[in-house]
Amino acid sequence: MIPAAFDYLRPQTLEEAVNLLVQHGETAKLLAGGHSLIPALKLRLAQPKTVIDIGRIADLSYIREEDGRIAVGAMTTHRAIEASALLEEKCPLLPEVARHVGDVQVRNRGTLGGSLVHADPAADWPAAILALNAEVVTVGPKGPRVIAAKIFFIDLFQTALRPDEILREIRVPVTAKSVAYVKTVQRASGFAIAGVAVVVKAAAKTVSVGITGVAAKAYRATAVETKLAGQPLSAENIAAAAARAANRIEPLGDIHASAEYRAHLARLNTRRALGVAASRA
Amino acid sequence: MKSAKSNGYIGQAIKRVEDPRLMQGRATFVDDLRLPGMLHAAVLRSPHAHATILGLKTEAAKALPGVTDVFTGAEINQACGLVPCSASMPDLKAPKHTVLAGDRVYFVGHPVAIVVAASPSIARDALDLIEVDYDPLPAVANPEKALEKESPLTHPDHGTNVAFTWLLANGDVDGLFAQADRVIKQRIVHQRLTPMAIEPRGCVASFHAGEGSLTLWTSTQIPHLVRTLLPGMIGVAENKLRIVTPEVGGGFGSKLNLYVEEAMCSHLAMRLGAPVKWIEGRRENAMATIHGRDQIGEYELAVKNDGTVLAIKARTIADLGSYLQLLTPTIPTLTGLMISGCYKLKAVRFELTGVYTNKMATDAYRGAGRPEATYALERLMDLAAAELGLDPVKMRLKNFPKPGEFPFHTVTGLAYDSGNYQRALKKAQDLASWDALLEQRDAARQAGRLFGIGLSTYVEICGLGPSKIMAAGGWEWGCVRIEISGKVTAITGTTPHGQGQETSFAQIVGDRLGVPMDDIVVLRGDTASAHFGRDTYGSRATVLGGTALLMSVDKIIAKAKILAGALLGASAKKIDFRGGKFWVKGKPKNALDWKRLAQEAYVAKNLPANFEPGLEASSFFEPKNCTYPFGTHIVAAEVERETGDVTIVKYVAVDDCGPQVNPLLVEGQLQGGIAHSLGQVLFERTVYDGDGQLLTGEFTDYSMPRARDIPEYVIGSTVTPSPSNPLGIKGVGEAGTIGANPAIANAVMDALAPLGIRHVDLPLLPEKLWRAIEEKTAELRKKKPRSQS
Amino acid sequence: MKTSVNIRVNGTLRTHDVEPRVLLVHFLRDLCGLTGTHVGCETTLCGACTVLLNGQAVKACTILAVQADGGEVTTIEGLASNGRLHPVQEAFWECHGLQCGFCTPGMILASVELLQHNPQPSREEIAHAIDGNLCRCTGYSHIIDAVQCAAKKMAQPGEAK
Amino acid sequence: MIIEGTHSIAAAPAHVFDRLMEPAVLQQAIPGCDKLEKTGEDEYVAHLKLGIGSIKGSYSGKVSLSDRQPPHKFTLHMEGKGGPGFVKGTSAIELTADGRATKLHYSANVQVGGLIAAVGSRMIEAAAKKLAGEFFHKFGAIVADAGKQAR
Repeated sequence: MIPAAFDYLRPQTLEEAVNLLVQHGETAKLLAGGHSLIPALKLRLAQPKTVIDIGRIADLSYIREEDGRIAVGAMTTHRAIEASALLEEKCPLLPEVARHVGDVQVRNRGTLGGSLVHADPAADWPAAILALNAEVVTVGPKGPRVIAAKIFFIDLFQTALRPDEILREIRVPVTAKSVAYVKTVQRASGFAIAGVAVVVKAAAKTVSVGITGVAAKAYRATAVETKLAGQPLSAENIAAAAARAANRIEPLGDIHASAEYRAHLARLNTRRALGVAASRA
Repeated sequence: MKSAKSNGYIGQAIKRVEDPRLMQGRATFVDDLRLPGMLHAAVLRSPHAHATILGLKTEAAKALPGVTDVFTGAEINQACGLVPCSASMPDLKAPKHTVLAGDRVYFVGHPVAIVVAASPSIARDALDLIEVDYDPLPAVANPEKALEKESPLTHPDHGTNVAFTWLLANGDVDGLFAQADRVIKQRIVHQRLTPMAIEPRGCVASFHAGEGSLTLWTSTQIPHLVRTLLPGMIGVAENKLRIVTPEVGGGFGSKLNLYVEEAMCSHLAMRLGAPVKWIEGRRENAMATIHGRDQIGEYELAVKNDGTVLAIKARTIADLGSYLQLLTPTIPTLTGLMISGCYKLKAVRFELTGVYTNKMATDAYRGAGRPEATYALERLMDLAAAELGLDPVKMRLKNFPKPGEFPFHTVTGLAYDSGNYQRALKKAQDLASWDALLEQRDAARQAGRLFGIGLSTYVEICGLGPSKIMAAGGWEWGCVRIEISGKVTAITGTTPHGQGQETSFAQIVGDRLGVPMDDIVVLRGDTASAHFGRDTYGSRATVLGGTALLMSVDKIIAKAKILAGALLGASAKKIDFRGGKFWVKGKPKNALDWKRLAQEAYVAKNLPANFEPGLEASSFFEPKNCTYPFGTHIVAAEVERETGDVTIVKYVAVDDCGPQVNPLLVEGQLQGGIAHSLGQVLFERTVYDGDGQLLTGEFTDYSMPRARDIPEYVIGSTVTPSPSNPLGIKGVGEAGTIGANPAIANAVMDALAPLGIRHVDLPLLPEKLWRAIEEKTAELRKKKPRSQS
Repeated sequence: MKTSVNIRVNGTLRTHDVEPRVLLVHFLRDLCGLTGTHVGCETTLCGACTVLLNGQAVKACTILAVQADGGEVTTIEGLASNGRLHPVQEAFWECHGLQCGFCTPGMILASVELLQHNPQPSREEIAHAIDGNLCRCTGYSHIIDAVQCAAKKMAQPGEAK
Repeated sequence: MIIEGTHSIAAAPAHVFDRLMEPAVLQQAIPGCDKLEKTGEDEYVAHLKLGIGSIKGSYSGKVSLSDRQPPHKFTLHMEGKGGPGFVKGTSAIELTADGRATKLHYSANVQVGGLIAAVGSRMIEAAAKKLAGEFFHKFGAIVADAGKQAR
């Protein structure tokens, strides 16, 4: 319950934060909302020498429309996303997923950027970020970088973010209402056993499917997407496609769900999410 | 809601007097105590399920600034003595339970060293500096494997993992099984559970060197038993020991124990000359506070084709964990005592084997042995009804004793003092709209849904208990004092920790004395004021503690009548008493109240001859029998075919706990108890892997009910007073837990019955149900390939 | 290396030098002496430490005191005003929404936040709002009753919102 | 817990087998290994700094080999302990020729204890696979690189 001692730095600007990160290297951890880091600190699973708190940096918490896309600041809380009228109108998948993250108290403090960078394989956001084909904007000593969601999640707790980079913004496209997130919750922790986020583009006759909780990292269910491309979203087509939701995936097994059950839930929740999203088209 | 101003308190849903302080953050839990010069302890625990300690280096920890000292088993075990266990089976093999491990650890969480430091954070930092060289040994976590010949031994010097055997046998079991038309067999598993009170344990010990007296504040259900037992460990005389339980944040049996940390902090407070505080973390709580249940039984029920049950047999293994806490071996014997339930069985044979494994000790957890009995029996009743093609309700009714048959002597040797099982069952059916519920099930099944109805008819053994059946006294004590001002102080030997007896006891006392509740204070949980007590567990506090207070009130009233008579010029026999006033029969206008009598009693100028000053009385209540609350729970549940998720559609509970002192509190106890069973049936379980590692060591992995899991309840009651105490009350703390378990499980199994699924072991996790459904659906598909649409 | 932290707690400015590792819950309990905020777990799951930070319900065990520097905190001790219980406290009392009382401060503050933005919550909405708070005594049913009762009280004219 | 995996390494089994016996190569390939010292025939002590995300810890432990049947198989034993807990495992490693490459199959019985078992059970399997994957990936690269240089 008591973290090991650490030094605390509170930069005022992103530039300053990047410099501190370069200076302290691997011995430092960035603190955003703290809802992934602080639990690890309390258990002493994480014992960084230095904690760099980016919570006071101006203008990292926002949701705004820019050039036909929605930009969400990395420090935007889950709660702000849940409550955003702009997102409800222009990218309703984000508020829908936000409602599944943790609990009210966690949503009030935890941030989108913090969650993505932590890359917990059972967190909710990666499913949505993948399904939306979002872009992740980082800043580092060499300046900004834009990373596509599909290459952002590398492995268990591992992202494409370099050690000296800070995630600054998440950009998502404007979508129709035909989106959905269906999650089977690990009831003790609130994380996903299988969470499936779906975006249906009715006009283009394509779907995109992001799945979290099932494997060591969140993934795009490309086999599902390919099968449905150009097809009408009939119940039969959806069922046939959803059956591929765990293809070529190595599902995790633990005391809460075996690998087999996880794969089943991936397929089932994919079918259900597609059905819900299609009904919203 | 009635106002607390009027008299006639018993039976009223009065809001609790405890609440204002608890709701405003003004209550004092152990962790809220701050004593001058207080030091903070932290305990280093084994990460191994079984290992030899080859070396222990504490120098670096001792050198950390702010660390007072670090102690290992070699430095403290001699001074602290062994942790007591109350059980006394003749063949019981008990390991020496020292406060810290010696040269061997035998469960994950086994305390290895204790640090004392100036602050909690320094104490925590110091733990990381202690080096322990463990040589891992083979461990056994499965009690059935522990009985196999080649199993690793939890205690090698015992030469076996068997801790004890126990047999309850009565009647011609073999003869009745031979006469049976059918024998219903089922293996019944009660998974291990972790009580998880939201407040972990904790204690503060302070030694007064001048007086040689020690005060221990501890989050316990049993300060009086701690005061009885602790002297044997730390060498402070009982009369130099004061145990205080401030607010206790939930117990459920897990705080019905004397734990090593209480002894160590007490010892160290003396040794170091400063108060020592220890507060348990959640992970420590999960691994080193007792667990509950963990029984596996092979059950057999002998029945006739008409539904008459004849006899029951069980061969049961109880996983005790690696050592014995206070009641560890006793708990599973309660399963045996209650295994005949509400039914007129003619014979029983309950064979119990207690087994050691490399896990935390089990002990009393809400219901403590009785939910195990009720669940096993009520599952068997449903299985029997299904096999015989009988209505489960009629089958139960057929085997109940009739209301006129009480006291009913069970085949297990108990005498149920009162009961009317038929009435509770009928009432529950009425509240559940039984016929409509059956129609709802038919309609759901026709639509292809998995919808089931389950019931349990249960009886508990509560109000524990007569001293003859208890290890250290089953009486209870209470004291009532009319103060000089006329205010009333009631002191109970029970130790409420959420049950609300500051309120219900004030109701009992206020009612009888005719004094407003606002003028009554109920003291509890401090051995300096509550001189005697046997504390709170086994749904006993209101039954026994309430009666002890009532007896004291009656003594005071009798005494006050003498005084009133003297003051009014009449004999005590001529004095009437009602509503807090005393008057000579026929002259109510000239009445004396408590205030006046108290002044006279203590100022003591006008006392009659041979009349002792004061208005105080204390009483020990020794019950002649336990109480036997009973009831019926009816549950409707639906299982989602594709996921195995269970939804509780309807929940009806009818409990007969006798007359209710405060129906609001009764309802709270029932709802809370049901939630524990809902957890056990649907998802709670303590998981150790095959090597004895605890995998449910935090709330991240131990699933407990949250608000979203709770159905809306329909709660009713019947009132069959117990003849065993003057109030007729029976206790309600465990009723929900005992009644709910089989009702929920039976409902889920009924939902799956059309698929041919007979039984699934608890907890009924979605994955298990999904697998069972998939398997049976595949079989059905094979049998009639065309019927599937 | 200690850092000076200023937090307005229940209307009073509290300034203490703390190690950066000190959690808000320990700042409140150990330095401010406000022990109504409880610690029930170490994994941000029980909610017993719930307080309002700048008006929002948060878990004080998962916030460093330095993060709350400059903020305003309401703890359970600050909820009643002028000796008058908050309507949520009143309702918990009337509906028997607490037994041991350990989870209660967090449960009440989570409910207060819910009612700030949803004055008439359904039972499902209440359950959702207290999903981050564990209670092992009550079985939640009376807590949900209490929040609905509080909503009614707060809808009456003249009640504190 | 049993963890299994198969990796392809671009070198012949005999070469792969030999390189797996070299402490310097092992140290390079083992994730986070900053020390690997030979203490006896087929016995080593190791020190590792392992990090998966923010969950980092230092481990010290022993590694030993047995059942050596070059170039087909051997058994690897390891045990390590550190702040977050301890790890103990035995892995059977089999090498088979696959054209000009080697197919390496491992099947490990891993026991994890302490804090990581208590709070990280959902991650352990994935983490172990990830670390094994990293090891064989790196090892494969080293072996292949050396092969290129030799040519």
